[in-house]
Amino acid sequence: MNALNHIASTLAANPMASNADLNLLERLMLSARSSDYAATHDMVYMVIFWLSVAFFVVVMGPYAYFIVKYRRKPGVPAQRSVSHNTPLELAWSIFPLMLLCVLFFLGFEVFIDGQVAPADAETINVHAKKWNWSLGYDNGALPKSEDYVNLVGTSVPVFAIPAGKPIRLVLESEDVIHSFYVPNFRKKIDVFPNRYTTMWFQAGNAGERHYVFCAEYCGDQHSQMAAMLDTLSPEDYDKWKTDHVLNPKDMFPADYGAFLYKQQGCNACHTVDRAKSAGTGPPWWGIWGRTENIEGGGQITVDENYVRESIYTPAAKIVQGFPNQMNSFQGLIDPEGISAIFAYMQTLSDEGQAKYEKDKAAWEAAKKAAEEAKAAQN
Amino acid sequence: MTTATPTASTLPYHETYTHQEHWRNQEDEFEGAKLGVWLFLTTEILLFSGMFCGYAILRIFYLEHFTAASAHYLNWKIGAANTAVLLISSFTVAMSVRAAQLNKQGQLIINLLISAVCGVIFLVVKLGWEYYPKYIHHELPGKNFAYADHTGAYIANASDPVFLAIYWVATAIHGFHVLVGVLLLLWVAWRAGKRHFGPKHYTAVENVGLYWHLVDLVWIFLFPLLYLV
Amino acid sequence: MTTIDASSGGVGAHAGEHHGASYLHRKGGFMVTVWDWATTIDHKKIGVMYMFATTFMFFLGGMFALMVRLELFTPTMTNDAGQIVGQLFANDVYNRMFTLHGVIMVFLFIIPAIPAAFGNFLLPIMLGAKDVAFPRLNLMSWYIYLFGATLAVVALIGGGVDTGWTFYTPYSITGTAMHQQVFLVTLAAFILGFSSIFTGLNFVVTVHKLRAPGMGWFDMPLFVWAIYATSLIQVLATPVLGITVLLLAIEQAFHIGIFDPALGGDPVLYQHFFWFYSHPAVYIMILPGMGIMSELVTVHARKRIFGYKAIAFSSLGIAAVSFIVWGHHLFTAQTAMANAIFSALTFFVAIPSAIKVFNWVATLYKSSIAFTTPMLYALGFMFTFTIGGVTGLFLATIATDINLHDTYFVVAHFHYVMMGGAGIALFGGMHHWWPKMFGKMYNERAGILGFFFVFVGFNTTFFIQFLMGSQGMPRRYATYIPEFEIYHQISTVGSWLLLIGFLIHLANFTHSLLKGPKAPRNPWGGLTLEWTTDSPPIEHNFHHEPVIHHGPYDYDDVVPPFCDEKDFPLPAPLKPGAAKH
Amino acid sequence: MNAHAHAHAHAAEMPHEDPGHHHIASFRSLFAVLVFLLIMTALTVFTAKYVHIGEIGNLVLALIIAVIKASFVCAIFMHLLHDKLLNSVVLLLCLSLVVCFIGFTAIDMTSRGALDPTREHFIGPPPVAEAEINAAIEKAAAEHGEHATEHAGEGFSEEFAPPDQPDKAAPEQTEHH
Repeated sequence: MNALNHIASTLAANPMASNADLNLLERLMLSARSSDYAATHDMVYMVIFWLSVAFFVVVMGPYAYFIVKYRRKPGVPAQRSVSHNTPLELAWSIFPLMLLCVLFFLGFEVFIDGQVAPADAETINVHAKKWNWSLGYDNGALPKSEDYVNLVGTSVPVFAIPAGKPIRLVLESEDVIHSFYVPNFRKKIDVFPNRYTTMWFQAGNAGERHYVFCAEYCGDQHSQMAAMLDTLSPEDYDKWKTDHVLNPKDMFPADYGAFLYKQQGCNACHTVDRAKSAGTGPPWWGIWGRTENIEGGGQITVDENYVRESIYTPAAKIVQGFPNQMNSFQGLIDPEGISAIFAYMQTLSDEGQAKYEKDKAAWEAAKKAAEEAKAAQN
Repeated sequence: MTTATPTASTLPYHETYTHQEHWRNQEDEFEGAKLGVWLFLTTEILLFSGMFCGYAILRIFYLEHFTAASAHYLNWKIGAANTAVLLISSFTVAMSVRAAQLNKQGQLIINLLISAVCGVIFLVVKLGWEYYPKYIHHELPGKNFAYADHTGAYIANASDPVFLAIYWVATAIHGFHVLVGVLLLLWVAWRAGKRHFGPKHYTAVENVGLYWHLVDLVWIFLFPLLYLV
Repeated sequence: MTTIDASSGGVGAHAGEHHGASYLHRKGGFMVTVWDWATTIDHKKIGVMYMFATTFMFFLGGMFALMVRLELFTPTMTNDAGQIVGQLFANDVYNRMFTLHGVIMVFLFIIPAIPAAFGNFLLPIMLGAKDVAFPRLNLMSWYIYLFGATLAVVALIGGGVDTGWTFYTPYSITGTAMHQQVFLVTLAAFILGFSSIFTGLNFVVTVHKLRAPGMGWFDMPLFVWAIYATSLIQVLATPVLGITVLLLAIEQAFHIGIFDPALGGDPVLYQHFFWFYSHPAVYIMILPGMGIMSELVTVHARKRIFGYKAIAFSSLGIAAVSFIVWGHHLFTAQTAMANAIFSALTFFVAIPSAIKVFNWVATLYKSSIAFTTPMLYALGFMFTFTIGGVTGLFLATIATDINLHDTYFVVAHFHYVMMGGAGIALFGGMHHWWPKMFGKMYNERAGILGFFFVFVGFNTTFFIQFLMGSQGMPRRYATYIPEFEIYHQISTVGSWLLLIGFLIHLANFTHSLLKGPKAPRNPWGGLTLEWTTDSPPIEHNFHHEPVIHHGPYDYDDVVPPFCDEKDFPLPAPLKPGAAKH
Repeated sequence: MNAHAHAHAHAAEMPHEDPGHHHIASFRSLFAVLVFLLIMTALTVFTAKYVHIGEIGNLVLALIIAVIKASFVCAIFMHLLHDKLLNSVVLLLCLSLVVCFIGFTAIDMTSRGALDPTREHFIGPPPVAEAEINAAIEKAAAEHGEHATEHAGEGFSEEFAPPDQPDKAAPEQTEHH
């Protein structure tokens, strides 16, 4: 039996979340169950499943029997039989209808109490942008660079959520329709550019990590638009929120640039690996100072002005061979962020890496010295 | 005054017309053609239902803005005049069907021509007095909306381009259907001139008449919804 | 009274000398034949032209499906060196492929295939008429279809579209989707809509006005009932697609703000417009398949259909209910009130389909089943369509649909109903009426071999997707998390089996066209009117106007035309006092 | 439907007689309908301009008058009264679908805020666009001073990002480029 269990668990999606309490059949069909709503949903799912199996057997049983019994034998005619039987026909119309009404009320009832968030739920604003999710906590906490996980060909942010406390999401999109889908919570809601939508969930036990997918087709990197939710105990969650409040002042510019590279979703299209693998946008390795020829003729060298212009109005100059798909980051990255991105870009070459180590070390030393001086003062 | 029995060659076309060979008789063919046209009219009604649904939903979003926009941008007098023109043309088309049934060839052609002329008047009034001035003042839908009322009496609100979008698209599609109706009426009038239609055979007059009445029906709904309310 | 005379040739009559030439008879050299076919108003020629065109479109759309499945064989991952591996096509190319797979299969194959190809060919003959009500309009809708199809292919060559076959705004009208051929494809959909409307209109008038004398509404074959219900939906639903696509094209060209949220419109409004047509459209796809099913089951089981009126009225029932349930495509976009209403109404759609399946299974009771290729397809249809219907329950209940919406569960459900339903019924119908349409038999063993490949391949490809979908694998993904790799690999292998099955059928039919043996006039012993005329039928279908003497499925009392008593024995006649059923 | 032969086999071909008695509308009835329609048009204009019973009230009143006018056109001008019932059934089927289409869509659109008020909040153009429109108006008024005939259509800025915070009232200033 445990062989079957083993196969089922390898087949189960998202092994990072425990699906201990799922039986074998559920493990084959459903991903991990990580909230009370998910439990009620699975109950409805299994009711429909067993109803379907029963319906299938009721129909396919006689079907198989008739096929075997009434095979055509040469010279033997088909026997006469009744060609319509009103009571039977009424029965197999009314009875399924009653079953379906039960299904409707079951499904609707579970759906409705999954719709309205409890009053004490903490609100998080979800901002969907072409091809990345960003959760806005009330104190502006953001995942750090090292909180990004390598998944589906890009690096994906990991956000924190408290275990056992209801969370109410208020979702809005910046460009097209997306859809915030967490399989482990069995919840999904579309995200629109012209009106807010809401969804709430209450994560079960701490320590699990849940996928977040985009379920409404939204263009090129639709499959790369994922995120992860880390369930922390309420205390860890508060601690996570406080120490993830970034202020760029005390970060080394190139590191802040690297953080913005991931947080603003540049990683979805611009790769930074040494092999310059293809992406929707030009690869950034060795980009600083490179001359690129522009769509429609002309050449530019990559410098501060070109990068700033491409961030605010990407369609102005497009590098040849790349589609004009970049959204404007107008109002999303402040000038300090822009200069941090310049610093990060400059580190993306062999000599750049060497210079980055040297400068970083110097900056660290200077910072430590400044702190000792301040400590010594008071 | 009995004349020699008219030989087949001298009889007008509508007397000698026989139904197409895959039909069983004349009556079936006439009824079949009418049913076909009625089905086509339902597709036209459903086409315009898309416009009415768009109007209804966007009106739900911007209730008062639409009333203000309609009062400001549209001149109901022109709308009322156009409605009257279309109603009269509907009447003359019904008269032309009656004339065909009573074999009054003269009346048939006159009525068809009056209807076609009314259709043309409708189009001219729409293009001249409504579309062109709006085009000049940039009261266009969506992005190319740049209206600026010099007298400052009317503060445009953000949903005006949406109202104008519904106005322009609905009346343009309706105008196109009026144009097609006028061409059909002229085609039927030309055939009537060649004595194609008579009590035994007036299918084309009947069906073009039905199409024209539908165009009038749609305008009966468009006029109050866009111009008045 | 068991007179068999169907007044055209009769049993064993002078079969050799038939004064009319078959409709396939070439009237002259190559150019004359081409001109004859290009300007024909004969419903049979138009039906055959539609069949070849839609089969070509099926293989074109299928080729895209295979490429989509190939790309999904391996997930795209960044290896430790930071390089992206496992990507056959760039995301953008993948998006175009699944969009074109959708557009071609929906607008160019499955909506026109059964109604236009088989409906055009068989409806007039089954009604005993010489042709459809408006033959010239029929030819015009063929050319409209051709024009729309070329527009779609031109858009495809020009780079194709990456918005999904649903063209949801605002993605389809902003960003890079703008200058790709979205305008061209929406125009093609607009034009193809008219071809569908005119075909439906033609059939409704034909059924009302051109039935043979003596053929009441309940003497018509059930295939005609299904085509009648389909034509009603085509006439009443397609115009809304026309206005939706027209508004989308205008929205693109002039940026008016009806659907574009940035200019004040609302994308959910577009979804309502689109699905008001597209849900009835999925019933345009399945109803003709059900019509073919009723014919196949009765002829090859040689048994009167069980519950004729139930099946006839359930076709109309499906047509009626199909117009008020479109909201179940918007469960995650709508408000709770609309969800409740649409979920409740959606359950009413399940009843007529269930009734049909019960009646087909009941028809097999005390029958005599011959396992010919068409019958195998009919039995396969019952299996796959039951699974398709049953999984629809998961998607009609709101709670489960919120989890399953836009996942591979939905992909599996609609492939089970469209491919496993209409597709398999179409191949069964092709084999069933091939001798009648072309006068040539196909090779039975090759047909059965092809069936097994198709059936096994289909179930491997799509059943595994149910499991993947309910575990949360979203739809339209170019890559996926590694946990789903095994599922995708099984599904891709299944798609190769499907390909082999279709190639076997293609070879079987081409061989039969070129060197197939001459087909008898009634190879399966059917009782409907198309089996009373020659195969291939003569220009005007019948030598003399057929008069109806027996119902379409009276196998207990009538020996089928052109068949002798030995092969088709009749059961013992009723004892005088027995109850008349 | 069962096996016995159909006793009442129709005669193969109905004798070729007058193609059925088609109803011919009298001049008086047609003219009366025309006059009635013109009066109703005048009525609807009058009620719209002078009778104020609220937004919805006026809308419903105008629709009722339009439906009355439409039914007269259908019944008499389009001979539906004297035609086969099938044509009327086709028309009613179509109208019921139109009502279904608009009705169900309206149900979704009007019940947006029912369960959760945030879903009612409309991020769309109203709050932001007003600033653009007023800016365009001042600019146009200024240019009007120098009798500029043609002014470039800059009523709307190219794209306006929705405000970041749901409750931030002041519209965000987007630079014009």
